[in-house]
Amino acid sequence: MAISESAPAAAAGLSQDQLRSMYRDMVLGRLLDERILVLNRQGRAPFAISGQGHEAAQVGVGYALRRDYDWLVPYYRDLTLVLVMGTEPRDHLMASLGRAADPNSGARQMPGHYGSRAHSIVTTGSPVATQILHAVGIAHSFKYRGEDKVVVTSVGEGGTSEGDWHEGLNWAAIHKLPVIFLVENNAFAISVPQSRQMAVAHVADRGPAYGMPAQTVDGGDCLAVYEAAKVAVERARSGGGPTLLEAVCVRLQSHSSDDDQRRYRSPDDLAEMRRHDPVERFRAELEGAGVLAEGDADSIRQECQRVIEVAQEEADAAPPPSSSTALQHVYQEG
Amino acid sequence: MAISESAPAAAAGLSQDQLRSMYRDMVLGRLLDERILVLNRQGRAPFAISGQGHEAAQVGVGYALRRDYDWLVPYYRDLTLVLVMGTEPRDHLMASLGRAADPNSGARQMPGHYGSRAHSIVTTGSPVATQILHAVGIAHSFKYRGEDKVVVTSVGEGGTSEGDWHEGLNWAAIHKLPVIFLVENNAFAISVPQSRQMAVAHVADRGPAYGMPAQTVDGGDCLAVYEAAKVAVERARSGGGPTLLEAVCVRLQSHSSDDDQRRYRSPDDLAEMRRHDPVERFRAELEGAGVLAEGDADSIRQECQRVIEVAQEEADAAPPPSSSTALQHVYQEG
Amino acid sequence: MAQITYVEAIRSALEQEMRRDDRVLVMGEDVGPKGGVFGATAGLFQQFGEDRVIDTPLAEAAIVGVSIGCALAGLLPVAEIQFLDFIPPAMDQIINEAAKIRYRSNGDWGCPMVIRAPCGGGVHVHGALYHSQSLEALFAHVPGLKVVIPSTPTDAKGLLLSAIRDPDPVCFFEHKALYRSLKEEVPEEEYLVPIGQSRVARAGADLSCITYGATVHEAVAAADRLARDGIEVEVLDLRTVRPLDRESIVATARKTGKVLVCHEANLAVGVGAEVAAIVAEECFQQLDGPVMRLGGPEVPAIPFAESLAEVYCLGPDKIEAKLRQLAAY
Amino acid sequence: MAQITYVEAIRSALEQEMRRDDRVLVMGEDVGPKGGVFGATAGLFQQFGEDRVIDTPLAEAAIVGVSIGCALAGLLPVAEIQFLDFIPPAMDQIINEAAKIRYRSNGDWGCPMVIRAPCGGGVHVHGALYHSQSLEALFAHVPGLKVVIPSTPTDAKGLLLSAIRDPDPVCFFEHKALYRSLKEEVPEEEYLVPIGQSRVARAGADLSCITYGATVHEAVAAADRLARDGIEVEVLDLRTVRPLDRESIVATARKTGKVLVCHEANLAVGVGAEVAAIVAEECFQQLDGPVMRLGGPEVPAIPFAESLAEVYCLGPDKIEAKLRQLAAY
Ligand SMILES: Cc1ncc(C[n+]2csc(CCOP(=O)(O)OP(=O)(O)O)c2C)c(N)n1
Ligand SMILES: Cc1ncc(C[n+]2csc(CCOP(=O)(O)OP(=O)(O)O)c2C)c(N)n1
Ligand SMILES: [Mg+2]
Ligand SMILES: [Mg+2]
Repeated sequence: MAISESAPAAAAGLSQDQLRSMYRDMVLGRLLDERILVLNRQGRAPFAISGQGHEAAQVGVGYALRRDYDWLVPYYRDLTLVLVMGTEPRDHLMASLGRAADPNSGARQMPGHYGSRAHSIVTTGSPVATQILHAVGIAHSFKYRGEDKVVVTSVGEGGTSEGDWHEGLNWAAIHKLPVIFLVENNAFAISVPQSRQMAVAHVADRGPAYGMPAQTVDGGDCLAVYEAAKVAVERARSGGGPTLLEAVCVRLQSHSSDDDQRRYRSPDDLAEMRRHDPVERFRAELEGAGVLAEGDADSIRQECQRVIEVAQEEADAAPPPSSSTALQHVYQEG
Repeated sequence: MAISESAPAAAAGLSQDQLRSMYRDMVLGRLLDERILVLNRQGRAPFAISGQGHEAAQVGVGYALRRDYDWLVPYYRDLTLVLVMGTEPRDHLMASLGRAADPNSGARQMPGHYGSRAHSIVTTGSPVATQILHAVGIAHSFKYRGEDKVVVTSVGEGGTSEGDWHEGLNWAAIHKLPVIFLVENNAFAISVPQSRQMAVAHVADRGPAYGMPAQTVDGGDCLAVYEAAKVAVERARSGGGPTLLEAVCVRLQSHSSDDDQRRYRSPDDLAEMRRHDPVERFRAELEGAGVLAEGDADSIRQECQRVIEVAQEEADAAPPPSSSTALQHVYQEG
Repeated sequence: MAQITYVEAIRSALEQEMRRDDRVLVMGEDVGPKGGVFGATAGLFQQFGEDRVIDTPLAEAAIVGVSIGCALAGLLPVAEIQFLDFIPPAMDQIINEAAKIRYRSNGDWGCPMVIRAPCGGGVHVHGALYHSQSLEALFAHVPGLKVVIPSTPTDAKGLLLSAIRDPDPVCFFEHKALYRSLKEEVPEEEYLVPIGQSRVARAGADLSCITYGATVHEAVAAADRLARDGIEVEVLDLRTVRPLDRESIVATARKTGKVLVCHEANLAVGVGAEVAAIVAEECFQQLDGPVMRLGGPEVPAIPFAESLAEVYCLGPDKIEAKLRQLAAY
Repeated sequence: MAQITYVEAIRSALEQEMRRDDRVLVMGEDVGPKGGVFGATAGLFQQFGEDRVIDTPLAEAAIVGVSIGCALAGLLPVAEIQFLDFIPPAMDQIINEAAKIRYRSNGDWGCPMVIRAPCGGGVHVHGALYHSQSLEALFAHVPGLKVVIPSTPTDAKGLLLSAIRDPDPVCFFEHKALYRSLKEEVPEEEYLVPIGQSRVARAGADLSCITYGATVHEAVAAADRLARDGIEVEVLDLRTVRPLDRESIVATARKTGKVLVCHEANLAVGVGAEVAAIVAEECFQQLDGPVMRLGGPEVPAIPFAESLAEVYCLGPDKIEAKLRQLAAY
């Protein structure tokens, strides 16, 4: 789906304000991601994992959800998505710098392990694909209580090789649960290309195995993802059961700050991929459609940069967790 | 596939002798199975698990393999299949009675846990679906060494819900390994009906998820299974990769001697199922086609009964394992 | 008060708590119309319906993982793993997820759930290698979990009620040999047995035998035999193997000065090693003899044939012999 | 002899054994063109090709389960689990399958395979809760497995060669902090360090410190500090935590009469508990003080922030303090 020039705002039922807001969130996610990588290169953040290239998919899905109502069980590339769901740049800078005020984990986990009860973002660990089953249980609870909430859980295409993924999709389909399985397919699991991960062209080819509607969508096309996610959310909310939604993304950065993708990807491959920057693409699209006027993109960028500056100042000044808290919260206290 | 009356032997490229032999193995499996249940009811065998209703599928698959060449990684219902692969009724009666001479495990495991290096039947434990991955590794080894051997592994439809199953099929498809995944679908995992196990009608619906050829076949039709298995074996042997073969079976007995299926299945369901006894069906088919003459079925039955009598006499007389062996074979000795 | 068995006590705890609190769900393989392979959920499906008593696919990681999700979303799931031997596929969900959720979220999230599983074997259980294991050590090692192993019908009910109301994940392991082998007067009304508190199963001043689960009864039988010779053995039933009741362990060890720790599980790096290590560290000055242990030998699990199984299993004879050895020290 | 690091020693063992025996395969996530996330398989893909150095799908149960199949069919697989923290999904394949194959088949089948995994963390490793765990206790409890944790480049190579040639499944855990932090002269030619034999990392007559893995170096550092005050600590590097070198444990304990056991893993029901229990049982008459233990506290794993991580980790200071406490006893 692209915005037709004549009626851009009407496309997908989104207002011009909403479209600009979507673009703004993409830019915020991108700039924050870049900032975190800088902190890592400066030696201040010991570890960073980037979601660059996944922003359009994440904004598309996030805007299809009801914020502070629907739930998210994310994975480590979902910086932009957890921003859309209500977290702040400050939260993530606190995490990167290992500050006590990191709301995800109080600096107990590496950055990129999102979680916020306040925003219905479920705490996540590192083992790939375990979260799939949690989302199924959450969806089960919604159905049990007769709530019309929806839960989205995301994972990379690599994670679909794990047994947990299979067990989760199967269960959700049997019980027609209100859950959306988002697969952000960037064609690599660290260095392992898709061809060594599966013998099918699309993860969505696996939907019919569970009797589950499935769709592959261009993850660089924000509005296409939004449309597909809306259909899935509507299906889930109205009792129609789960959906497998595959968004084909690019991984613009290396797997993490501990990786260098030039060691296993060709320069041509990397150059080709860079031509698919989703943030640039959305900007061009919105400008072409007149949703963004001249200078709008720049001022959005500046506004986001300012937010990040302020957040970083706060994070810089914030203290690390006190050693005295290290033994807390193993079991419920008090 | 059914045998046409005019040319029964030619059907499936099987000689009349082979067809009789197939029937004989089915009868042997059935009678041995019945004998084991009797031993259990007499209180002599503490545990028994029955394969009644699965015999046609097992004979069909077994005859598509090269005995003492191809490998089998079976599951607990495969009594008839392991007989086809070369084990003897005596072996299984030794296991049922917990004799030292049980070649599967030296009476360390419950009966029904088949294994025989001599016959390339891989040792099996109880956790459902773990064996799938072993078969994939075995197939990997065949391919690695350039051997044209094939491995079959079997599991119930219930086992396909386990993560190991998913991980195994995915891996085999990626590497086009010479393995056949036989699913003996009897519609129940103990008491849980298929509708609570998966949201698809056929396990074979899952083949495309892995990019794997898949087929559902009537597991009560011995020759149809044989045909399908032959195609799969030929594909595997010639480098064409794995196949998912689903044989729809009936579970004529309760899950095990510890279960009573009348507690969760209706009398109608049970009665309807009993009309699908595969041994009876094959006898009728072969008699109709003139492959079995009058009296043949009876004399085959008597011959099998004699084999079982002799085996039981041996097993009755055999000693239990000596206590002194209990601590052996934890690690390689000597 | 009615005389009920251990499995009836489990069933009654589940039923009472489900009636009291509609956040409580039961899920597992065959827990529905069949009522579980040991009958622990018998009748619950008929009483509470398929929304609360869920026959799951054959997938242990899913049983635990989906239960975690339910717990995160405010329900109180009681997951049944059909045999403890089949819990390893769910290990990642248990030790990397359930056990770490509170800590990793700095207390933002919690994971109140119970994982029930029948454990243990023995010469008359015939479960063999894969239907007899006692794997509690794997969980007792893991901070974030609680691990409960009741030895009587009364404790089974009271501890299960405590487990369901506990705000953190509780592993609740039930010895198969106890399910129907002993009856006891058990209060019909609800009552809680606190997690983390041991129980003196038999008082005595000469030796301590620290144990749990089905072995408690074997230890008491052995102790009764020593009593005929005037040797009084105190049998401590741990009831909870994580967190251990350190105080009571130390108290009995200091009192008697001679400790035997025993359990059915494999000895090496087992719960008994932890108990022995605590005693060795905290009671050095009071010990009158080496801390002894008795447990499963160095084989993977209990074999099928009785002649082999009895080599593995303890039983009163072996415990008695060891206690006499310690008494004579 | 060249000065090489621990990770180079691992790599060199793999390469030599693959050259020597074409049944040896390597499989795991990112072990191919990338050469593993820590470089332990660097260059092997280029040298031996994709049939012997297999980039697997992201599926740990499969990595172990397929390796078991390879072992059953006559190959000698070396499976890499990317971080020990991610081994739990493979637990069923390891403890219910690999560990039991020989026993359950009465010796008819065997399962020669190695499972390699980087373990451990610490204030400068920054792996946090899920890239720092020391889970060896879970495997050390299980008969049928061998569990090796080398502390030096020399041992890493010699033990890995032994592990690959061992007829039974070997868990081989490599501490991340050691990978590049120390260099040593390591023989270029092949040599075997036997599994199951400990090593005296530092001789001494006053106290024993029994440990393994990266903690060995911290213990030696602590011991050196005590030596300045004339207290000589014997540091025993276990090298193998299953089977334990019982004889050497007992020997050092009897010699010094005072034992501290320490490891980075969580303390409760850990390997240290087993060592302490052995000492308590077998050296009662020679002990001059309580058997002490030092290990990971009651939290699920090592946190990210340094201020929190240092509460978890040992380090020479904490070991020194505990040794002095024991010395003063
Ligand atoms: C169970 C488990 N195994 C291995 C890892 C190490 N690991 C972290 S991310 C990753 C690759 C994931 O690839 P994919 O699912 O495609 O997601 P992407 O990173 O490409 O977004 C691996 C192997 C892990 N975190 N968990
Ligand atoms: C991992 C694991 N979980 C549970 C069990 C207990 N169990 C044994 S057989 C079985 C049902 C298997 O059903 P299916 O796979 O359909 O095979 P069938 O028995 O119907 O042939 C269950 C739940 C087990 N053996 N292993
Ligand atoms: Mg990916
Ligand atoms: Mg079935």
